[in-house]
Amino acid sequence: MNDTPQANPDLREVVMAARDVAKSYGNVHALKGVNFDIHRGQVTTLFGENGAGKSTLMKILSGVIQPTRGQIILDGAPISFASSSHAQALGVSIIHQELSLAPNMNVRDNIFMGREIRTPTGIDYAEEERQTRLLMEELEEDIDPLTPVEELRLGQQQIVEIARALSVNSRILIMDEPTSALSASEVEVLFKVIRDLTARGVSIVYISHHLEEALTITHHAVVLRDGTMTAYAPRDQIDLEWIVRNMVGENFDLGSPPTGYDFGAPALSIKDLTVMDEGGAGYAVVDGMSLDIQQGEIVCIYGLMGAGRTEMMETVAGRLRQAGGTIHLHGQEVSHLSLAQRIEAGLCLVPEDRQRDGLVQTMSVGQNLSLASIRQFTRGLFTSRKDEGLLITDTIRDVTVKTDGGDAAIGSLSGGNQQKVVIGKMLATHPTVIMLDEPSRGIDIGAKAEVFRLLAERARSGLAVLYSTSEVSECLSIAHRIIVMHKGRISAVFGPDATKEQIMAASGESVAA
Amino acid sequence: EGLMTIIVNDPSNPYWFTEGEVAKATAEELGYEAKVSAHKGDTNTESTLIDTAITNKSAAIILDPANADGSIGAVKKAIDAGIPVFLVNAEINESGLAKAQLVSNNAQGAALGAMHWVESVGDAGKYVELFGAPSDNNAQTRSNGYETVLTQYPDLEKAAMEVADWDRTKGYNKMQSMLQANPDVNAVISGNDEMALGAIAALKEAGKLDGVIVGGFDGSPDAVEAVKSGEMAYTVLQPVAVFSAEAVRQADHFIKTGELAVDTEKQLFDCMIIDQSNVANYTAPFVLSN
Amino acid sequence: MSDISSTAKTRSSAGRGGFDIARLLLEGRAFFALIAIIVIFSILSPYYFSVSNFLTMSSHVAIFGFLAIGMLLVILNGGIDLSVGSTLGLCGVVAGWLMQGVTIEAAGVILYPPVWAVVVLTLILGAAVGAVNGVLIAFFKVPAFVATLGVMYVARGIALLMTNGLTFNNLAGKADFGNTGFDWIGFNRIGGVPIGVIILAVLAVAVGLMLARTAFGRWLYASGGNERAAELSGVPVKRVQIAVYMISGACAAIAGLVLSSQLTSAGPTAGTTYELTAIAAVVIGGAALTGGRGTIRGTMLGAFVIGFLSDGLVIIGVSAYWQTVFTGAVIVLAVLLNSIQYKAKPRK
Amino acid sequence: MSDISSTAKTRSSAGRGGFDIARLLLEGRAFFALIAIIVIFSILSPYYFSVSNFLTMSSHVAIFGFLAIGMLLVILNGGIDLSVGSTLGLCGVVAGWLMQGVTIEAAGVILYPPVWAVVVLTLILGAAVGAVNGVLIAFFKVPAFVATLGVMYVARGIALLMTNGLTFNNLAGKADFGNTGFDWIGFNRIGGVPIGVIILAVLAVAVGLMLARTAFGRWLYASGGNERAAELSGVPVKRVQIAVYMISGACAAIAGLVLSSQLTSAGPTAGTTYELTAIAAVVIGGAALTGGRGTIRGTMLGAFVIGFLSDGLVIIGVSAYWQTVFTGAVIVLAVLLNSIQYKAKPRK
Ligand SMILES: Nc1ncnc2c1ncn2[C@@H]1O[C@H](COP(=O)(O)OP(=O)(O)OP(=O)(O)O)[C@@H](O)[C@H]1O
Ligand SMILES: Nc1ncnc2c1ncn2[C@@H]1O[C@H](COP(=O)(O)OP(=O)(O)OP(=O)(O)O)[C@@H](O)[C@H]1O
Ligand SMILES: [Mg+2]
Ligand SMILES: [Mg+2]
Repeated sequence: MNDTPQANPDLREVVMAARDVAKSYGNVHALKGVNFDIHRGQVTTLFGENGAGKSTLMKILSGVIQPTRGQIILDGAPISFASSSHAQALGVSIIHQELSLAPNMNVRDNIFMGREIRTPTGIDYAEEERQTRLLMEELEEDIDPLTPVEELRLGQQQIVEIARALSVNSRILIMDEPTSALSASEVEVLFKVIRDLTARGVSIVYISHHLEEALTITHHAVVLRDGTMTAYAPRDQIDLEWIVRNMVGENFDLGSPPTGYDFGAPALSIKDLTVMDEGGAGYAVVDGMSLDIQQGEIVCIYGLMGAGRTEMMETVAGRLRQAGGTIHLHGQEVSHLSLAQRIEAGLCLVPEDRQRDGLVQTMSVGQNLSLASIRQFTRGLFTSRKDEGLLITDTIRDVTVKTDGGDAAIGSLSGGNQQKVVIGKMLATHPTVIMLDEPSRGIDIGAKAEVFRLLAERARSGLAVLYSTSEVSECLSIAHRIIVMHKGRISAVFGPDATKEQIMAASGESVAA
Repeated sequence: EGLMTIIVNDPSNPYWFTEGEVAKATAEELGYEAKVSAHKGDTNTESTLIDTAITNKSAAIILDPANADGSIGAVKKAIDAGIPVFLVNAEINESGLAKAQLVSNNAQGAALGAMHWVESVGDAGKYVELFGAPSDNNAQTRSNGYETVLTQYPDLEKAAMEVADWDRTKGYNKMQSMLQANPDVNAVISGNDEMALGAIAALKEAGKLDGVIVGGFDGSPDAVEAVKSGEMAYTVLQPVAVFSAEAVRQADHFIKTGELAVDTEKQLFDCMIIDQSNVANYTAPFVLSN
Repeated sequence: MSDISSTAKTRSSAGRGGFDIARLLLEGRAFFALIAIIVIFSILSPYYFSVSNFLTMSSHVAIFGFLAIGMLLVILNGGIDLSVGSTLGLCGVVAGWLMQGVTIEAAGVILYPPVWAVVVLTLILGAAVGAVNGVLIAFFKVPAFVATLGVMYVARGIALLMTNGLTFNNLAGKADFGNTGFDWIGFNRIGGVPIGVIILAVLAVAVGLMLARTAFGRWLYASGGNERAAELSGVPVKRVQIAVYMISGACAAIAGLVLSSQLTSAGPTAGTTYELTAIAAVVIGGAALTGGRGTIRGTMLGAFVIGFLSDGLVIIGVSAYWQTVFTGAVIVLAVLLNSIQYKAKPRK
Repeated sequence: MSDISSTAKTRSSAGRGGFDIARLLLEGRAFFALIAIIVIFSILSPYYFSVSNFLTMSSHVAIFGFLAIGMLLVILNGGIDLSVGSTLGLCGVVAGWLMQGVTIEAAGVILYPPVWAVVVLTLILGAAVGAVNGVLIAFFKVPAFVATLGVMYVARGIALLMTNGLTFNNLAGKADFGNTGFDWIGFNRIGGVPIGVIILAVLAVAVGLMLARTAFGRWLYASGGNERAAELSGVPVKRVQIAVYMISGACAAIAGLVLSSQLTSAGPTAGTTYELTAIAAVVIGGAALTGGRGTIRGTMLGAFVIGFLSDGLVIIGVSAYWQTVFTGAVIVLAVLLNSIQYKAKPRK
């Protein structure tokens, strides 16, 4: 694949490097003196648990934040970036982990935001639009440049974010979890683009929690742990097991379906559920779907983006209105109940987009965790601080949130830990049926295993679990049953012994690789 | 007969409300259609209202000007459009524009009030004054009138003066604050009734109303009530009902004959005292019948 | 992107139990502003620093304090309520109208409701005006600024129409009709403290408890911080929103009752522009207009800062124009201090 | 206006070129409201429907229109500017003061600046007041509502202090001093159209072009939509913010100049509460107070809806109290229509 020397990389190959870079937020030492090299025309992947400091390092390398200590070296000379646009001017651009688009503007204007193509008579919209179209073609995405970004689904927004970074023509492109919302085929396209870029001499830094996926394109692997670099190796010396061992210290797998008990009575029965498109375009995003889940059963829904999984779950949870069909929870019709009443009845949803739907940024970690279960610690008129504290510490332990405690601001957690807070919040309501929409988005392999283990354990005591995922390997872990959705309908049902190929074929995905 | 446009200051104050209502009633009595609108002290709104009066092809405009200087332009505009303007209640600082300016004699009223006030207070004491909105000429006129009389009594000590913008709540708050600094005041003289009523409430709250003389200005129904109940010593009645009716009659005369009923442009209407002795004659808002 | 948002600020404020220096300093700042005001005016005027003056000033603060408490809840919930001043005026007028006796045509009698009934009816009216705001905002998705702006005009117009611009004057009631006692709120004192101030203190403590210790309080903060997330966590977001505006309306009604009791009269223009003062008090008290952040303690401090400042300016005899300038400058300065504090924190 | 602008609401608005019904209806709504107002009042009064009345009403609209244009930019940028009314007053007063002649003590002369200099100085003053807002907001992170509220008080106080509450009267200038011509703006007409209306049209087109065609326009929408994203993309967010408030201040100065020229006098209380009308115009015109959404066309329609409504009410002789009620109701109704439209839209 390449011939990079392993121990002491050839300095001529290094276009950019971090030397002893450290970053502290008050008492939190996000980075504790890291050395990091970026090689010309190659992909360097950064692995690490949630909160290891990956995003922090990338923000430093792209001028978004300044390090508290250490040096950045660009083309052999030390440099200090004043801002992200300064870094961009010097050829370093970044795709942020969290989307940074202006929802009110269209795709074209987002891509050229801050870098408008100007002519004496104003902006050259035609040229901008032409370039946007080219980018979309390159990314094989059918998005009109004039569509407002807020009308795109998450994955498409991520594509826009990628297109924006590509449009800069940088020498160094940093991608912080660019694929967390992308489908397998979109990831394939992205990888093709990455290969083109590296062939042209562009250096890529790549971060992903999809380890296998990342291994297919990387040239170098770097592992961060607790703000220090714990391992480095070129591609030919590593495998999945090496990464996982260096990341979390031991080997993990995502578990297997819990066995040794019988499923109980039907917990959730969905019959002929139909949901119309909210835009009033008149098509059904969920189209007469029926599904039964028993107590103790774990069901996975696989599907491409736009298959309607989110709509289905949000409807069952009570957020969207159903156009037809019935929903029974433990034999009781719940269609007429409000969202709050359904939670009370034991049915809850962990939403897909944690920033928008999951977290209250103005509240602490603890208050977020206890938000959905206030009744549990309300005694008479008032809440009991003691009981609330207990609930919070228990939940933090159960879902292994890495935090200084319940009082920490939610914004100080790393992305993955924030995701765990969202899951923990709903588990704390003691549901009998839990739906998780892409629960593994952005969380590390260890945490993923942890979450799945937790779900499997709760299932054993009767919890019915329905989760969606866009990664086939996650389907093949703890699920007793795998359902594939396609255009609002169930297109296939598999047992735990299905193969990846079967599942992907049923989803309508072209099986690549 | 045509439309008579009546523009008053702010009908949320009973004084101007009466001004508008009396003018309207008189105009309708004389066979005109009458429309009352209000500029609330804003010269821009006033100018807008004049424009609409022109649009409506009014036969005459009865205007309570918003500002002695600021309303001149608006009056000019109406004159240029060929509509006679009769000013009531307040003056503008330019003569020869309006057909007539009918105002109560604020200086006379203030002097009258101050003299009556001295009668009640005696020629020694410590008092505070509540001052109206400084953007209104009448505030200064009245204050000057008080000043002229009261400075003749060297033993009357003016402990403080506060601007309370003609407003009752402000009068209340400012009176309370002044009482803090001057707990021993024994008289209050106020630029209008609203502020005086605020002061009375403040004095009541402090338990000091007994023995403190409060004098008002305007002759509003509320003040008359207070005079009746003995809380306010007196109020100076502005003959607003008289001059606003008179303005309409003069306008009517001018429309019908093309001549002015009264030659002098500035016509002053004397104010009257309302106190315990004649309060029973107060038959309608701002009307003292004899 | 915004995950990290500005939240770091609250890091310390959640500190339950233990002694927390950052928090002390943070809230101390508004407190120091108040101390500064008291010290400066005490030096400038011999009359400022006295128990009786403080009590008088506090009873002036009370009117704004009621409005500010309601406003705080609305702002915490991510909204704004421009209609409180008008609601105050309308409620005062209706209370005055009820005290004058209600003529029932059909029966040919005049009904004189007792004072407690007047108080209850007025509070219901205030809450009803708030409910209109709440429904417009929660169900019809009219932005709070606009809905309450419209209601502000409409309520003021109705108050004017009801009274024809006149002021209801005789609120003391008549012993014959058994409806005396209305002026008790405005005139009496318990242990030397004006009733208005006592009501304010009770209300502040009650709302403080509600915010800190009840599910409703938590819901209010949550839906102010992130409405969608709150909804998905089972918070009845719309009901909370409506309730919040109803409470704000009821607070305005209380203010209207206390004010007209103090003045023993009720005019339709009472409370004009008071909404701005109430908002200023809330913001000086450290609440964020974006919702989710703020405390009752801060709001009370904010109200006292504004009230003690403006009364102080009157007592030392600063001209009305300078009072305007100072008020504006202090509002900005007080909030500026907040921002400087925030700036020193780790960047978002 | 620009494609982004009113925008996103209509998926179909992306349809480039072709005739776009959804968009037409959307913008039509404010337009229909205006048509409805014109039709109703034309039926009720024989004088309403005439060219001369429309021109008169338009010149009334102009004052609010200037403020609304500045306000639109501020609101697009995610802020709000409560100080425009005061800035209008202050600028008018300063223009008046300059027209009276400036006494220079040292030289012992009175300087009569020519009218163009007065206009330029006044615009600079307006922009400077805006810059104060902008700096407080962009650099000191004071929330826009509070910063502009404070500046509102301070500017009003200064205007009052400058004039002692009095009004400058003689703005026509004197031929001897070579400073005549100030009343040209307010009194003259070009082709029958008042100068104020022409200035408004020119300004609206210029700002419209700026929003649609310049990088500054894009930046403004971008930082209103997602400030952090804009900053990360290299948009000079702070500079844009300051510029926006400066433009708003300058617009208020234009309004002050036109107004005092129309009235040939300048009073320190001019423009009180006009900020609310300006905000209402912007919101009726479909802009979102959360920023990033709105068009100049909508704002102009909003200003005309308000202006034509209030003039119409006066022409048919509705009482002042009812005018207040109607104004509030129309503001809410107009925005209600917008919201109903939004509700049917796809979730963001
Ligand atoms: N603004 C901040 N204030 C305080 N602590 C912070 C802040 N930003 C990050 N941290 C802390 O720094 C550490 C590293 O965070 P970072 O976002 O770099 O993690 P990451 O490796 O990208 O994790 P993930 O895979 O979950 O995205 C975490 O412990 C986080 O809590
Ligand atoms: N038949 C269709 N025609 C056009 N657009 C569709 C159709 N079905 C779905 N969509 C669009 O796709 C969106 C659904 O995407 P969404 O991401 O919510 O689905 P999902 O199955 O939950 O995907 P994922 O969870 O994997 O992101 C809808 O908002 C809708 O606009
Ligand atoms: Mg990260
Ligand atoms: Mg989904």
